[in-house]
Amino acid sequence: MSPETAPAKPAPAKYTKKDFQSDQEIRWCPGCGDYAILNAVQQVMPTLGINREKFVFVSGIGCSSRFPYYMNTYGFHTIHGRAPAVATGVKLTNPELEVWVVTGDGDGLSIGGNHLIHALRRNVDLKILLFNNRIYGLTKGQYSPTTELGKVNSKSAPFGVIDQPINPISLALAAEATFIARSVDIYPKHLMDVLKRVATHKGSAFVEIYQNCNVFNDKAFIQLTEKEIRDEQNVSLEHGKPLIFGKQKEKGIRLNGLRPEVVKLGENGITEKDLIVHDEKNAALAYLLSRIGFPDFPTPIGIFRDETFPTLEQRTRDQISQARAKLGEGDIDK
Amino acid sequence: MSPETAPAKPAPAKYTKKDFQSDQEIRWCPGCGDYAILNAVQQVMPTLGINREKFVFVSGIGCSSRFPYYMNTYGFHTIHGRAPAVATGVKLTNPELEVWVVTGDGDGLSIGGNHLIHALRRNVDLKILLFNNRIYGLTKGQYSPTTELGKVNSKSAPFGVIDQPINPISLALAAEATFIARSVDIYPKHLMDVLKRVATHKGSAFVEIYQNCNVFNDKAFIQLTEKEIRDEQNVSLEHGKPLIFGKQKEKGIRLNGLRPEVVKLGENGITEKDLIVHDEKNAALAYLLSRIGFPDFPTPIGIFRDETFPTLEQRTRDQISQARAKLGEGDIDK
Amino acid sequence: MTPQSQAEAAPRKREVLESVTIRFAGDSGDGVQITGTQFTNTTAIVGNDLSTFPDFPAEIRAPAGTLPGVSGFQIQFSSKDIHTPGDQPDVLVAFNPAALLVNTKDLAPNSVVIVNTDSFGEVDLKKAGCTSNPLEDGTLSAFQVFKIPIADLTIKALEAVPISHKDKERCKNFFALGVLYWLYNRPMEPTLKWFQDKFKKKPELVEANSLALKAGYAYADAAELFRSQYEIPPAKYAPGRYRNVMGNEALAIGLIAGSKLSGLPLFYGSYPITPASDILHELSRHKNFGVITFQAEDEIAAVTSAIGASYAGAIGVTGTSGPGVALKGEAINLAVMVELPLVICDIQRGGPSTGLPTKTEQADLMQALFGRNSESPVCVLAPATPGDCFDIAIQAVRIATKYMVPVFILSDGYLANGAEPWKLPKMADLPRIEVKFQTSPEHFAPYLRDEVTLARPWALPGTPGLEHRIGGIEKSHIHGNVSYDPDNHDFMCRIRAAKIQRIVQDVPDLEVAGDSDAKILMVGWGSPYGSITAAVEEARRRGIKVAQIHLRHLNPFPANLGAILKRYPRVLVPELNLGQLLMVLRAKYLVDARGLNKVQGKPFKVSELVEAIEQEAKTLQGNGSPK
Amino acid sequence: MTPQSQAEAAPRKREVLESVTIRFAGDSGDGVQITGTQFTNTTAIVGNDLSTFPDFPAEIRAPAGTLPGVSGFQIQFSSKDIHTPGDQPDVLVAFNPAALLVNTKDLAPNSVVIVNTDSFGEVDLKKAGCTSNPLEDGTLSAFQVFKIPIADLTIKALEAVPISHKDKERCKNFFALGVLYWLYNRPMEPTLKWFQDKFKKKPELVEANSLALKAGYAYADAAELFRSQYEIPPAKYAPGRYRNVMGNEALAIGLIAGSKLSGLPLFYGSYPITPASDILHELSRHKNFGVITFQAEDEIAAVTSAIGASYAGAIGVTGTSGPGVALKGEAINLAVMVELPLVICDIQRGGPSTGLPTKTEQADLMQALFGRNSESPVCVLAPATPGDCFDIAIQAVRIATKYMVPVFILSDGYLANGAEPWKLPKMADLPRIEVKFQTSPEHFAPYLRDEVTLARPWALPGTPGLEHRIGGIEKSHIHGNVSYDPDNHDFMCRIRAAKIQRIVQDVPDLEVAGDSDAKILMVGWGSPYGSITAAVEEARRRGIKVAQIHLRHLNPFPANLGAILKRYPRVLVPELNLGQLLMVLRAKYLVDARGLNKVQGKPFKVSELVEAIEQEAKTLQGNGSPK
Ligand SMILES: Cc1ncc(C[n+]2csc(CCOP(=O)(O)OP(=O)(O)O)c2C)c(N)n1
Ligand SMILES: Cc1ncc(C[n+]2csc(CCOP(=O)(O)OP(=O)(O)O)c2C)c(N)n1
Ligand code: SF4
Ligand code: SF4
Ligand SMILES: [Mg+2]
Ligand SMILES: [Mg+2]
Repeated sequence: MSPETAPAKPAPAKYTKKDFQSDQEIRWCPGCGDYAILNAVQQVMPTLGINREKFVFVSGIGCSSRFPYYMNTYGFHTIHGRAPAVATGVKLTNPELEVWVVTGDGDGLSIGGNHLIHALRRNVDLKILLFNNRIYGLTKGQYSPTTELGKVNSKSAPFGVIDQPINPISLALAAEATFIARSVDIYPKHLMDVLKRVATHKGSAFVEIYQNCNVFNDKAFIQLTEKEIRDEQNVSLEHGKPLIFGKQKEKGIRLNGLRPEVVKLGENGITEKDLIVHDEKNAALAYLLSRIGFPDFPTPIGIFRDETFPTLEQRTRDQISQARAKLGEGDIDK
Repeated sequence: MSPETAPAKPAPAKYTKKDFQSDQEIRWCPGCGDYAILNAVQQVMPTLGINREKFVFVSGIGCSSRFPYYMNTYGFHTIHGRAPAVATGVKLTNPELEVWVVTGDGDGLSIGGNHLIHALRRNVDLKILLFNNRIYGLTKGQYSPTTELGKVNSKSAPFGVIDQPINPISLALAAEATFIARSVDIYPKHLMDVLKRVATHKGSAFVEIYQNCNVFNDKAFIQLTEKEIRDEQNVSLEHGKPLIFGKQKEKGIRLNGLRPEVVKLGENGITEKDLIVHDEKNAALAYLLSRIGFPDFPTPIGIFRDETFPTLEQRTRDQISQARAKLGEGDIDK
Repeated sequence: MTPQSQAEAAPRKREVLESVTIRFAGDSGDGVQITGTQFTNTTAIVGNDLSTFPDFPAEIRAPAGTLPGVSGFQIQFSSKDIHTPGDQPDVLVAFNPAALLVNTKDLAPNSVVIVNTDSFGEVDLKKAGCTSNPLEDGTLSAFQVFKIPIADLTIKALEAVPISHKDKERCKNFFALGVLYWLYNRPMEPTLKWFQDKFKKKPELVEANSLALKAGYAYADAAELFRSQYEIPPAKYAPGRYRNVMGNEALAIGLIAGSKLSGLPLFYGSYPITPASDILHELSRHKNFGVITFQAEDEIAAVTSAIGASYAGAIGVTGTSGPGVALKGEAINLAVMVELPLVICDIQRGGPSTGLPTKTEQADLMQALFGRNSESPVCVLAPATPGDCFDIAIQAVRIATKYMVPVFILSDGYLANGAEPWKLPKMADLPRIEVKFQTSPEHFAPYLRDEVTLARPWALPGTPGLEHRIGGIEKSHIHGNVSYDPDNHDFMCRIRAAKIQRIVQDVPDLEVAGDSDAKILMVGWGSPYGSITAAVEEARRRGIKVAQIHLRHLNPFPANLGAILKRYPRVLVPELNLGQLLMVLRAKYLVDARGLNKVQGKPFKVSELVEAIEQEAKTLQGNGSPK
Repeated sequence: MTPQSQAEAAPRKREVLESVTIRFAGDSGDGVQITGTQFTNTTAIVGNDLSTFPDFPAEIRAPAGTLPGVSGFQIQFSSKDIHTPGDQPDVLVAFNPAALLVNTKDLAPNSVVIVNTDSFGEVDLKKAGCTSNPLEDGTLSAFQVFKIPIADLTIKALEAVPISHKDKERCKNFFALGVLYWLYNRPMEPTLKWFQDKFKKKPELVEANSLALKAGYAYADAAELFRSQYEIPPAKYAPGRYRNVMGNEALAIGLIAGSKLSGLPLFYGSYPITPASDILHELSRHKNFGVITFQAEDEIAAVTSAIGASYAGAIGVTGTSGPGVALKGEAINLAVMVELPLVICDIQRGGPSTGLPTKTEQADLMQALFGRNSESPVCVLAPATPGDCFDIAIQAVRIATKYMVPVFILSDGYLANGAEPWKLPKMADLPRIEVKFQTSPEHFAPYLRDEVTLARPWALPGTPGLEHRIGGIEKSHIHGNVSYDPDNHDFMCRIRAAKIQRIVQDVPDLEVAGDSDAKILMVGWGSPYGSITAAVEEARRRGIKVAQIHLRHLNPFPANLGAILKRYPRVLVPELNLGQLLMVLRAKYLVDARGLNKVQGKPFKVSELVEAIEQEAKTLQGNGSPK
C-alpha cells in the first residue's frame, strides 16, 4: 500500500475531544500554559470533520515539542529544530495528510530558524504552531531569541540579556508565509477560532502562541493575562474591521503616514473612519502591526495575513504529471 | 600579546588600491561579476583611513566566498554558510578589527540563513556583503533560494523552479539589521558609495549586491544591466529625496494608502510633493520598498535603512566592566 | 560497617562508622537536590571524604507523586578515602510513596528507611499507583523503618511564623535534614548560614527553614526513635583548603584558570543542552574574569564562533553533549585544517539521538575520534573524577594552544553533576601556559611549522605585516596557499596526524596500580574511574591479584600503554558503552582485550565489577592462562 | 602493446592492438570532457571494454591557459577485459602548453603526443609560465610528437559556415577527435548523430562541428603523419544490451529501480555538493518515474525531509559528500532510533574540511560507521565500479526497507565520474523487493519486532487504527513509549546492534580470487577494486602467488571474512585513506593486516600496487612466513 494509493476516505466519523487524547500521561509542570493549548487543539480537532488517522503532529525538541505524545493521532517527536523539514518530507510524500508542526521559540527560532523560513517561503501546506514562552523551558531556563533585552531571570544571562530579540511575525512575513496569526494560551475562544482558521488554510501557516512558562519565566505576558489590564493591552485583528480596543472599546489605532498611533475615539473629532481597517491581504499593514506592542501599543492578536498561492506539494505533483504527459511513464528497460 | 592589549594604532598609512591586492591569482570565470565587486572594494579600502592589518574578510563557500584570497588583508575562507558566526567570534574577541563578511545567495540564504539573521538581529558590527547571482555558481548551476519561480536553466530544476524565492532585503529587515542596502556589480560608482557608507556604519550591516554569473545564470539582472532599459528599471534611494526615476527623471513612486504605485510627473497634476520621500529611519517604508521590483516597478537600489543601536560587542564589553566594578577582578584563589 | 549493624546495641550511644551511604528521594518539588547538597556541603566541612550522585528524573517535571517524578540524591561519606557514591544506600529518606517504591529495590536487607508518613494518604498512594499502603503491606518488612510525620511536625514547629500553610509544609525537607544531622552528628551552622544568604530578602523564610532544621534535630534527639547516634571521623587529606565541587563547575573554573595561565581571553560559545548547560551558566556568572560567553543560535554557530575567537587570539571553547557534537563535526574539521586551538567539551549523555538526556553514558569516544569526514586527527582527553575536570580543562588549553589543534574533553552526566571534596588550587603553584604569537613578518609563513610541536604560527589579525589568508581547502606546506597538488595533500594529511602524535610529549606515562604480578589488568577511562578503583581494592582485599590503569589521554595514548597491555594475560575494559576504547586498543595493539559493558544510563556498581573480576580470575585459574 | 611499439614499422598499415590509453588535456574551455565522452561512447558502441577517468581542475574555472585550469580526460579501451583507465597514457592530446606541461610527467618514453600548435604563441606560453617553447626546447625529445595546427585547419574547414570566427575556433576539439577516430578506426556516425540532437535548435552548429570532425578524420587519412592506423577488436561480453555508464548515473537509475521493485515512491532530499550533485541532476530529470526530488536549504533539511518521507511511506534517500555527512550525523541517529528506512549516499571526496572537493578519496568509512553520538549502528555498503553503483543502490533499498535501518552507500569521486560499459538491466530479471506495511490494528505495537529481521512494523500515517507516536527519546521494547528504564535502554542499544548484524542474512559469502595457496591476500573495498584486480592479475602474471577479496558490505561484514583472513600469512589492505578498513579488521579479527595507503586525491596506479605486492612477496620469502 503505497501512499499514492491510500485507503479510500470513509465518511468522517463523529469525534469528541476524548478521541484526540492519547493514553500517555501528560508531562508538563503543573500550571504550564501548554495544557491550555493542548486543550484547545483537542477541542478543535473533532469540529474539522477530518478522519483522525489523517493527522500527523510533527515536533522538534522542547517542552512544547512533547505535544504529539498527548494527541491520539500520528505523531513524530523529531530532533531539535528540524520539525519543519521532516514535515515537508511527510507532506510531499503524502499530500493527503494533515500535517501540523509544534515548535517553541528556541526550537523554531533559534536552532530551527532556517528550516522555519524555508518551509514557509516554499508554501508547503503545514500548520506550524510556535509556543512562545520567551525561554528555554526544557533545558531549565536559558534565555531564547524572543527574550526581552535586559531580562535578568535567565540562567545564561545573569547580568541581563544583551541580544536584541527576534520578531516572529515579522520573520514569517519576510518569509512570505501565506497565513500568519498570533494568539494567547489562556484565551481559549480566540485560540480555538484561530486554530479553526489555520486548519482550513491551504499553504504554509504560522501561528505564534504566547505561552506562560510558570517555572522559568512566569508572567512573561502579564500585560495580556492580568484581568485588570488585558483589555487595554490587546487589540484583536478582524478582517475588514477597524482596530478598536479598550474596556469600553473607546480606543483605536490609526495611521499617521506610515506610523501607527493610538487615538481615543470621540476625542478631537476622531471617529472609527479614521482608524486602520484590518486587511489580511495587505502585507505592508501586517508588517506595521507586527512591530507594535507593549508598552506603547496594545499587542495585536488574531490573523495578520491570509493569502492563497499554489502549494509546493501541488506544484510537485503537477510537475510529475506534466513530465509523464510529456515523456510518458518512465521505463528503466528503455 | 592578547587582543585586549593590541598594538598602539599608528597613524593610518596612505594606501593605494594595489595595497589591497593579494599575490594570489584570481580564480573566477572570465566575465564574472565578482571581478567588478572586488575592484570596487579594493578601491574603497584605501579611502577609509584605516590600517590594513585591521581588516578581516571572512567568507563561507562559493565562488563569491573565494573573495578573501584576493584581498591583501587578513582573510578566513571558512565553511559553507557559517561565516557570520565565525565573524561574530572574531568581532567579540577583538572589537578593534574591521570585520567584513562575503557570502552568496546560497551560502548566506540557504545553508547559512539562520546565522545571517541571528548575526543581524544581535547587531554585531559586521559588514555583510551578499553577492546575489540567483544561482549556485561553484557547484555548477543549481537554483538558489533567490532563483525566480519557473526558471528552467538550473541543473536541479530542469522542469522549472517550484520554490517561491526568498526576499533578502525583507529578511534582513525582519531581522532588524541596522543597515540595509542594495547595489549592482556593474554600477561602480553606486557600489562604491554604498560600500563607503557601510564601512562607516557601526552595527550589523547587510548589502545585497546583484552579481552576474555569466556561466550558469547569465543576464539574470538584464533589466538593470542593459543600457537601453536600466534607467527605466531602477530607482535610487536617497535619504530625504523623493523617489524619482526614468531617463528623463520623469517618473516617480507614490503611496496609495499602503500600496506604492508608479506615476508620471506632470500627468494629471502629479508633482514631486506627491511622491514617497525616502527615509532611512522608517522600517515600514523600507519594507514596502523591499517588495517592489521588476516587472511592475523599478528595482530600488541604495540604502533602505540606516539606524544606530548599541552593538553586541559594546554590550559585551560593558557587561564585563560592570561585573568587574561590582564584583572586582576575578581571582580563582578566592 | 553500617547503622543497622548497630541496631541491636544498647540505647543511645555513639557508634563510630567508617562510611555511610544515604539516599534522599522524593518529588522534584520536595527539594531533594537541595537537601542532599546541604548535607554534602556540611559533610565536606566536617572533613569526611565523600562522593555524590544526583539522579534526576526526565527533563520535564512529571506530575507530583508519580513514579517518573521521583528525584534522588545519593551521598557516600567516609573517614577513609572513597571513590564512589556507594552501591547501596544504608539509609533511605523517602518523602512519598513513589519515592519509596522506586528505591526499595536498591536496599540491602536491614537498611534504615525514614519515611514521611504524612504523604501516605489515599491520594498519594493512588498517584504512586499503590493498591495497598507499603507502610503496612509488608513491603518494608526487611528494613528498619522509622515512620515520622515530618510534614505535621514541621508545620507545628513553624506555628508562629507568618507564612502560608503551604510554605510551611515546604520546609519539611529541612526537618528531615535536621534528623540526619543529629543522627550523623553534623553541625547545623553551615546550613543555617546558607539560609541567611539564600533568603536575604525574605527573613520569614530564613526563620522558617532554620526552625524546621532545628526542630528535626531536636526531634531526633528527644524521640527514642534511634538507638544511637553515629560518628564518622574526618578523613585524612593532604593539607590545603578544600571545598566541594561538581564536575561542570570544576571544568568551568579550569577553563578560566587556563585562560589566566595563558594570558588569553576565554571565549565560550555554546548552545544549551543537558547536561552541559551548567558550564555556560557557571561561566556567564564570571564576567568579572573577563570571560566572554556567547549563547549561539545553534551548535554550529557555537563552535564556529569559538573558532573565530581563537583566530582572533582568544582560547576558543565550545561545550555541548553528544547530539551537539554530531552537529559540530564539519566545523571541527575546519579547525583541524586551519590548525587553530579549539577546546570542545562533550558532556556525554545517554543516546543515540535524544536518547536519555538526563542520564550518563560514555559512548562518544568513537565520535570524538572519528566523527568527521576524511582523515581528521584530534586530541582527546577524559577526566576521571569531578575534581579532575579542573586539571583536564587546563591541560586541554595547554595542548590546544601549544600544538594548535582541537582538543576534546569527554566528561559525562555523572561527573558533571557528581561532587567530591576538592583541594582549592593556588594559581601560583600551577605551571604557566606559554603562548607566543607571531609578531614579526620575518621568516613568517602561515604553515611554517615548529620543529618540536609541528605547530604552525599563531598570527593574529591586527598584527601589521602578517596579513594572510587561511581556509578549509587543502593548504600548501609552509606557505598555506590553496593547493591541489597530490603529494602535498598526502603530506599534509600525514603531518596533521603526526602533529597529534607529537602531543605524546605532554602525556605522562601511565602508572600501574595494584599487583604488578597480576594476571588481570583493568583498563578504564573517564567516569568509571571511581567504581573501577573501588572494585580493584575490594577484589584485592578478597585476595585476587589485579592491576589497574586509567586513561586520561585517549589520543594520543601514553607512550607506555602498549608495553603495559602486553604484560598481562587478561585485559578487561569496563566502559559505559558497547566497547569503544576496547575496539581502539584491539586495533592498535592487537591484544585480545575483553569488554565489561553496560549501557543503562547509570554508573557501574562496584559489586558488578568485583564480580566480573572474580569471574575472570576463576576462568584464568581453570584454564591456566587464557587462550 | 602500444602504438609507439609500431613506430618503426613500414608506412600506412593496420596494426592490431589489445589496449590503448588516451588522455585528452586542455582548458576547461577546450571541451576536453565532451571530446573524451564522445570518444568513450563511440568506443563503447564499437564494443571495446573501457574505463575512463575525468580529472577536473578546482571547482571554479581558472584563467584560460594556466596550469590550474587544465582539465583532463583519460580512457583505456581494449579487446580484453580491463579494470582501470590505465596508469600511463599511450597517447596525449594537448590543446595548449599548460596541458602539455601538466601531463608530460605522466608519459612513458616514446608515447605519442598530439599538440595543437596554434596555441603555442607568446601569450599562451606566458600564461602557462613557460620561459621557452616546449615544442622546441627538447622537453618532448623522449616522445613521438605530432604537431598539428588544429585551430587553423578547423577554421579553414569551416570557412563556408555562417558563424563567428570564435565559434569556429571552438570546434577544434572535434577536429582532434576526428584525427583519433581515424587513428583508432572508430566510426564517426555516433558523434555526428549526437550533434544533431545536441544542437537541434542551431543547425549551423551541427554543420560546423560535423565538418570539423570529418576534416580531422580526412586530415589524418591524407597527411603522411601517422605510419599506421590501429585496430582494437571488440571485447567478448556476456550477451545483452550494453551502454556506457558513469557511477552517479548508475546510482540514480539504481535508486529508481529500487523504487520500482519495491513499489515505493522515491524521495530524494539533497543539498548540492561536489561530487554528489549529479545524482540530484539525474533524478530531477526523471520526474516521469514519479521521483520526488527536494533541493533542501541544507544537508540537515535534506536528510530530515528524507526521514519524513520514509515515515510517510516513501523510500527516503539523501545524497551528499563527506562534509555533508558530517552535518547529518544527528539526524541519521534519529532514523537509527525510530527505525525507519533511510539511504544515505556519500560520494566521498578529498578532505578533511573543504579539502580537495573535485578529487577522489575513500576516507569516510569511519565517519559512516561511527560519526554519531552514542551507540549508533548502521549498515554500510560500497560499490566497486561505476556499474556496480546500480546494484548497490538496489541492495541499499532492499536492506533499508527489510530491516528498517539507515544504509550508507560509500561511493567516491572516481566512481561518480568514471565510466564503464554496462549491461542494461531488465527489470523483469531483478528480484522484487517485498515491502509489507502494517495495516491492521490487530497485534500492532510500534516496536513489536519481526523474529527474523528484528524490524519493527512500518505503520503509515493515514492508516486507520494505527495512530501512534515515535521519536528520538529511548523507546520501550514492543510498545515504543518513552522509557527511562535502565535495563530497557541497555536492551534496546543491544537489539539495535543485533538488528544490523542480522543483515548478514542478505550478505553473500566472499569468494576469493587468485591463488588459494597464496601467502598474500589483498583486501579491498570501494573504488580501488579495478586497480587491485589489475595488480593481482599482473603480479600473478609475474609468478607471484596472491589472492584477493573485495568488500561491498562493510557493516555487517560477510560471514566468512574472518575465516578467510586467518588463512593467509600476510593480509594487505590498499585504501585511499590512512588505514580505516585496516583498523576495523585488526580490531574485529586481531589479524596483523598491513595497510597500503595513499591520500593524493587520485586512484591507485596498478604499478604501485604490483610493486607493493612484489615487495611483500620478497620479505615473505626472506623471513619465511611473517612474524
Ligand atoms: C541538537 C540539540 N541541541 C540542544 C538540545 C537541548 N535543548 C532541548 S530543547 C531546547 C530549547 C527548548 O526551548 P523551546 O524551543 O523554547 O521549547 P520550550 O521548552 O521552551 O517549550 C534545547 C536547547 C537538544 N535537545 N538537541
Ligand atoms: C557543507 C557543504 N555543503 C555543500 C557544499 C557545496 N557548495 C559549495 S558552494 C555552494 C553554493 C554556492 O552558492 P552561492 O553561495 O550562491 O555562491 P556562488 O558560487 O553562487 O557565488 C554549495 C552548495 C559545501 N561546500 N559544503
Ligand atoms: S518548564 Fe515551563 S514550559 Fe516546560 S513544562 Fe514546565 S512550565 Fe511548561
Ligand atoms: S561560476 Fe559564475 S559566479 Fe562562479 S566564477 Fe564562474 S561566472 Fe562567477
Ligand atoms: Mg520556549
Ligand atoms: Mg550564488
